[in-house]
Amino acid sequence: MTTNLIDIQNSDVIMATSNMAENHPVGFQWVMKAKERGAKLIHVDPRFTRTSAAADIHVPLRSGTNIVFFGGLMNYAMDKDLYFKEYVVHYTNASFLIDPAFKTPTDLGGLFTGFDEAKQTYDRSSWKYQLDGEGNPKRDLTLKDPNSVFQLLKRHYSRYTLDMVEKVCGIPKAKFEEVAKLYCGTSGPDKTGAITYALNLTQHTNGVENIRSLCMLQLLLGNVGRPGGGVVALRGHANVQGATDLEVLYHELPGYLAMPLRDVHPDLKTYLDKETPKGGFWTNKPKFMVSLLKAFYGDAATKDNEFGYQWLPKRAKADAYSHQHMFVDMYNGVIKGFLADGQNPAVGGPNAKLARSAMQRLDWLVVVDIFLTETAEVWKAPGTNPKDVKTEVFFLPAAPAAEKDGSLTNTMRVIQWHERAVKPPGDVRSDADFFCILAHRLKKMYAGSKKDRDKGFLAANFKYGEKPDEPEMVEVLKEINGFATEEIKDKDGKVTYKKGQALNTFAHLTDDGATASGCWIYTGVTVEGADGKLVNKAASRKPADAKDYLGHGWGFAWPANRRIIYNRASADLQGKPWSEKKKLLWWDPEAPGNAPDKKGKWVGLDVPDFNAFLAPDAKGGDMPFIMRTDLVGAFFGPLVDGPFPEHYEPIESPTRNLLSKQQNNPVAKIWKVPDQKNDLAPLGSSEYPYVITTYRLTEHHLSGVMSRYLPMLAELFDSHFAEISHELAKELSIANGEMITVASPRGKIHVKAMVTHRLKPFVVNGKTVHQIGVPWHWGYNGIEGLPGSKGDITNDLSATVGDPTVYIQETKAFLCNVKKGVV
Amino acid sequence: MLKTPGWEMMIVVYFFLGGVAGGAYFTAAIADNFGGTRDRYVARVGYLLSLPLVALCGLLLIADLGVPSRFLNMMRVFKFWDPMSIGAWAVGVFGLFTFVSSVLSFSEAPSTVALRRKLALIGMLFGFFLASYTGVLLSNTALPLWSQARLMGALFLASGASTGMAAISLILFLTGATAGEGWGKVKKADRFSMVFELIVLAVFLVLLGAAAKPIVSGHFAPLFWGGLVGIGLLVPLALDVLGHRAKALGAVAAVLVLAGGFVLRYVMLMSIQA
Amino acid sequence: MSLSRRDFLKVGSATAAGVAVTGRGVDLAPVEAAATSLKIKEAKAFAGVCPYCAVGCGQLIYAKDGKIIDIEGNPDTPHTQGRLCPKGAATIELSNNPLRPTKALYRAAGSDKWEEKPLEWMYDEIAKRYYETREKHFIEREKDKDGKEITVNRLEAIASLGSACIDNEECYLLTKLNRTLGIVYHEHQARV
Amino acid sequence: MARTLAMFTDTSLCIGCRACQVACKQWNELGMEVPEWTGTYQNHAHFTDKTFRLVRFIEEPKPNGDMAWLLMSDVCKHCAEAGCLDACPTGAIYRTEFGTVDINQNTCNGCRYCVSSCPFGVVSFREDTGTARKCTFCNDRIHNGLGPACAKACPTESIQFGFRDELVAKAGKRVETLKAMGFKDAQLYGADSKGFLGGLNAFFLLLSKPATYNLPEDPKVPQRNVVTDSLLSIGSALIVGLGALLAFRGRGKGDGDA
Repeated sequence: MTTNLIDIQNSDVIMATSNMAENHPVGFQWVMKAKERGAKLIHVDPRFTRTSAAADIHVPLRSGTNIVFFGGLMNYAMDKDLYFKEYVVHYTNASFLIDPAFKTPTDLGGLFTGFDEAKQTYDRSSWKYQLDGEGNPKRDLTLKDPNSVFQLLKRHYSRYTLDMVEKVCGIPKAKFEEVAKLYCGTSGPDKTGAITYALNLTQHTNGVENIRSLCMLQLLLGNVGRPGGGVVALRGHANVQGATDLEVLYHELPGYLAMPLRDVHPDLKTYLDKETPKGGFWTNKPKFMVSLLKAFYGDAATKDNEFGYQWLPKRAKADAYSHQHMFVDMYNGVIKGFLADGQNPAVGGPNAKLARSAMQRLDWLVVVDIFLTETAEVWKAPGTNPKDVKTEVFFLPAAPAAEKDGSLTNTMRVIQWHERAVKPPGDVRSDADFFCILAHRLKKMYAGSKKDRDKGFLAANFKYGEKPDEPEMVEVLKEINGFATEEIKDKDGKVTYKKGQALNTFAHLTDDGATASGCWIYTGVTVEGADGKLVNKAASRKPADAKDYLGHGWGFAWPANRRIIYNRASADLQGKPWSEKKKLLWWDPEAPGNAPDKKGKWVGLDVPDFNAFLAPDAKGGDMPFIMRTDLVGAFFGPLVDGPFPEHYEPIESPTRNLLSKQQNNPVAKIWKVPDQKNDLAPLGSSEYPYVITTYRLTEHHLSGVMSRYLPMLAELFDSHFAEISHELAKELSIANGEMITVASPRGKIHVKAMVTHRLKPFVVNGKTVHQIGVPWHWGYNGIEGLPGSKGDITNDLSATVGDPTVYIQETKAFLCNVKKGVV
Repeated sequence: MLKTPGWEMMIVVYFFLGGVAGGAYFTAAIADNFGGTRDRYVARVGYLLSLPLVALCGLLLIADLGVPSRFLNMMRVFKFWDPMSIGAWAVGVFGLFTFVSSVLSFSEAPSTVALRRKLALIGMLFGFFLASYTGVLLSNTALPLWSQARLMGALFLASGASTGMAAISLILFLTGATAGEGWGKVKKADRFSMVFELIVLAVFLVLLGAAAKPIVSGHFAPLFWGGLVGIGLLVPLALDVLGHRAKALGAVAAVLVLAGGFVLRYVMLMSIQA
Repeated sequence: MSLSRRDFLKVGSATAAGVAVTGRGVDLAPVEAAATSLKIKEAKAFAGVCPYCAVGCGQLIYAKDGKIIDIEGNPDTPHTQGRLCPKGAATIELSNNPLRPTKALYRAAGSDKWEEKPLEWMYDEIAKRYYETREKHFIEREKDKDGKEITVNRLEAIASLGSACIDNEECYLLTKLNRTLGIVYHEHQARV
Repeated sequence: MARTLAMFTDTSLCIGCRACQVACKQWNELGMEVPEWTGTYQNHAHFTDKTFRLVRFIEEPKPNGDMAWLLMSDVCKHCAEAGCLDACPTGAIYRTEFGTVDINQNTCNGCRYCVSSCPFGVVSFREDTGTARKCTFCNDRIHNGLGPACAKACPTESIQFGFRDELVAKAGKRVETLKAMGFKDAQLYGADSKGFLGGLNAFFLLLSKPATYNLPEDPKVPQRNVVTDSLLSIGSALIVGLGALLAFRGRGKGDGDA
């Protein structure tokens, strides 16, 4: 997230689009504190949840129509002149001029310029700025030019009217207007608003555009980089942030560096040329990439062998290897062996039935987890005869956090160290131990191999500390942080780093192999103290106080312990806070500069996410968005499915798209899977008439591995259930607590019906649309003597379809049928 | 949502026997002190009957606690406004009186007789207490019906008297000791108690009004009206009148009264706990 | 670590035996109060982080004789103030839980049961599977879109999934292991 | 007697997360129980011998179609005039120097009189120990300078722990604020020490009338009628006694005479 949970208390209006009270209760205390101060809470959610219960306004909207909602708000803000003009003009690309050839869906019936019907992709050559002589983007600070981003944006969202919002989202006009007035009121110097999101926005075939649309709204109202503002991304796992930073992801390398593509990145030079932008902080990318290669391959990585670049695997194409690709390819026999470490795809992933069938076709499966998950026992799945499953399964019991040292990065980018309180019991080992042990066994087997392809692996070090098979976690963190691979001297020949010394900042990384860093954004988390000992800042535990409400002494936030990123935007062009009420960072012309003869420095309540000594009047001194090539926030941001978010209906939808003739995201990913494993319900299907959304509960965790096996949590719900409205229950004469069958073209589940007033049917384009909600925590394993700890797998209903940019599935909005009883 | 204590059969029996014991002893005490010498037998029967019954009461009370030794915890404190606390003490004290009285009842030595009579007058008070405190205990909980029943103690006492007397008369009949005028006196006293019990019951219901629902309607109603009011009070009264000369009928009446007394405790306890 | 000062409330005379005011009535025997000794008093407190959602609540893990006896919030944590949600409050059952397997298990092809196996055996067998699969299916060179053969050093036959539930250091080691082996199916929960 | 401690549960801040319920269970090692279908998220339907903190979920659709989901973390009220304490025949239920009510498991004899004497249905009988159980106000924690486990865990400070006088003052202000914000039914429950049961040491701020939350409007001390009931019993004793006396007096004519 751009901000920090603590800072939410400074918001004037919080718009929760996620179910924050239920999924992040402890973070929600800051929302409650803001409310006690008089702030308003708006909750946008198809269901009335525990968050709605705490909200001033609950806005039920039909799942999958978020872009219409945010588009409607942007339209309202621009139409009523409620946007933060100065911020928008100077801190965003609103004033930039776009290639006249570029056209939006307003003109092209739901498509952007350059759609290739045959290839189902966009030719994006016209999605670009007009450049001046020096190759800099042309700007019109009056925002009047019809080709300016602002005018295009205005025209694009002019179709997202109050009526359209009511028709598509099912939000009564009056209610939407109330919300629009309230939230657009956070524009300007004196007020700020924060928007929270989670998987309610991401799990769609236009997930990325959903997020963009709320970011754009925040830019429009000047709510990014300012106290009480920001985009509050609420992540679901203890370390989903860290696992992403360290890129346990197919498409990138640690620190958000692209994973090489065969056809684009044949060698390191081409890679760096293609991947390094002309402007912004990413111009340092070569230093990050080379340092990463040094961290991987150590001394074997040299200038002459492209620092081992060729040892890295190259992807055959961009459209491959993601989670959903994985299980389709597994089902098709491409994948023979599979390691499931702390993840339970038999329950947790989309189209879980396909995932289970796919795993049952493996030669071997290794599961590392705390409990015997449904994945480990996939050969025991209902309707499976173990004899037919020829997969060898290896289960290794894993240790929970309390039984090992290590660090976790929370949703605020704060890296926090946890200590091992007790030794794991019996043969339980940490995941780290396993990875290193496996590496060492493989090294033995590959020892002496002359093959080029094995050299990289043989060069990679997996020994941290004295005991090879029991790695010292601090040593690993030091490698992630980065260290000098040789003595480093400054220009005066003074030694700045001795060989092996931890680096203090990513500013010191080099592209000549003198530094190694496993993840550049983490640099600074471990530094060498005055006594020459390693200081682990992730383990620092200084409470916050009146002088430092953001608690910089607690853990270490990447990058460089900045708690609110883009915080230069909290000051105006001249570097003064927009208002006294909303001060965070400002330019102090009297403060000592970065040289004895220089003066002036950015100071305030946070570490500047900016060059601390770059004066507001210097070049780029008034451009806060340093991670972007053009240093400004982007309204116009070319993704594979368009530079502006445009509404398309979910792949399975009860209604036609009222905004254009383009029903679905034209470039959405829909997998073809054999054996009817991924059938889809047609538009307005009579067989599957109801919208279904899946969700989580406070008392359970994800696929339930860390809750269904814990009596204290598992006993809090009687059984798996589906929430349905009284209206639908009446139509189908279903009583509260009665067993029902929920079916989709992929599968069906049997659950208890929880009939509630918290769900209401929507009126979409004049037609009543019922929506049901089903939590997805249950599976076929659990606690004996606690029947409710087991239940059918909700994800058996969802489909293998994905967002075109990140391939995330669409589990928040699809179609189902509901029948009384077990049928 | 209030919780019921789960006092079931064991306690029902305890409440019932406590009533019989108390009733029998006080009847004996009256007979001993105010009756003629020919009523001595009635007195002895009363004393000898109350002894095993109160002993049984103690056992039931202890058994209901699960761990017998826990009964001693009750002896750690004496809370004179707490029916449960003094009740526990009373069972013990009354037990002693029944024992002594029983022993003394075998002697006719004037001195002993004098002592026995005096003791009985004191023990009688505990007898009354044992018969009625169980009602007061119920009427001082937070539960509906019980907490609204101001006359629960009075009702249990009346029932204790009638059942105690019925028990004595039954033994007289079984031991063929109905020739003496004792039989008639007991019967007379019993009739009086029953009539009184009927009156108390009527007032009890009137005072309860709607709160009486659990006993006067619902599936406990037949037992209440039929078992207690009918078979337990009206029928025996009728029989006594008819059976003016046929003592067998009187004995049958006694049995019915005892049954009625049991039904009363059963209905009161179970109707809101079942 | 001592009990947090923020936790501490001066509650006056905290005597072990509560004064027994047993309502109306006299108390024949002195009524000793219920246990007032604190089970975590002799325990050592370790700094923990809640392993559930990504708020990352600071925890205090109280351990005694190699056993965790209590886990509660760390009041010093700036963004949580020592609060926990039900999952965080139940963390102790991740460690102290009879359902938790403490032996490595192997299930043979087509078998309907688990077999307990020594760790050494498991590690050797798993390494063997990795080795054999890699040797059999490794793609060293491949033609690019223009038909030019280039080095790709890719292994598609082994996939790796997870995890957002393991530590940063572990994520890094896993990434390093998978990537240096050539594995490209390399994913975790962030994708779903 | 030390200064009275209290828990103030402000339902206007409750998000129904049930952290209190689990934290209580964890600290007091209460053990697993099989849940029941209550039609909503609530479990269990009532306090049990293994659930001392219970979060109630009450759906209240408003006339205008809007929803209100009243969430409340319920607990033993630690009444100033406690029915359970008065009822206890062994002195196992006692009042601590902090004003809280606790049950000494060593001296409880399992008679269950307290169970039937709680106006809130809090006290529960535990079969395996054969004793009465209820919230102890984390007696071990408060005697060691710690707050109750539930109050410590509560993410939104809906459960506050402190000195009663201070909390009551705070609660009063909170009600005013809420009323000003338009919660016209906002009210305190059990805060007034001159009110019912002499005030509750675990008192509440409610957003609707007590009945909505399953709470009695005006709970009473069960033992209030002992005297009346006893006198009535004595009265009837005199009457039956008189009856018997008349029957036996002197050589009264009996059926025996032929």
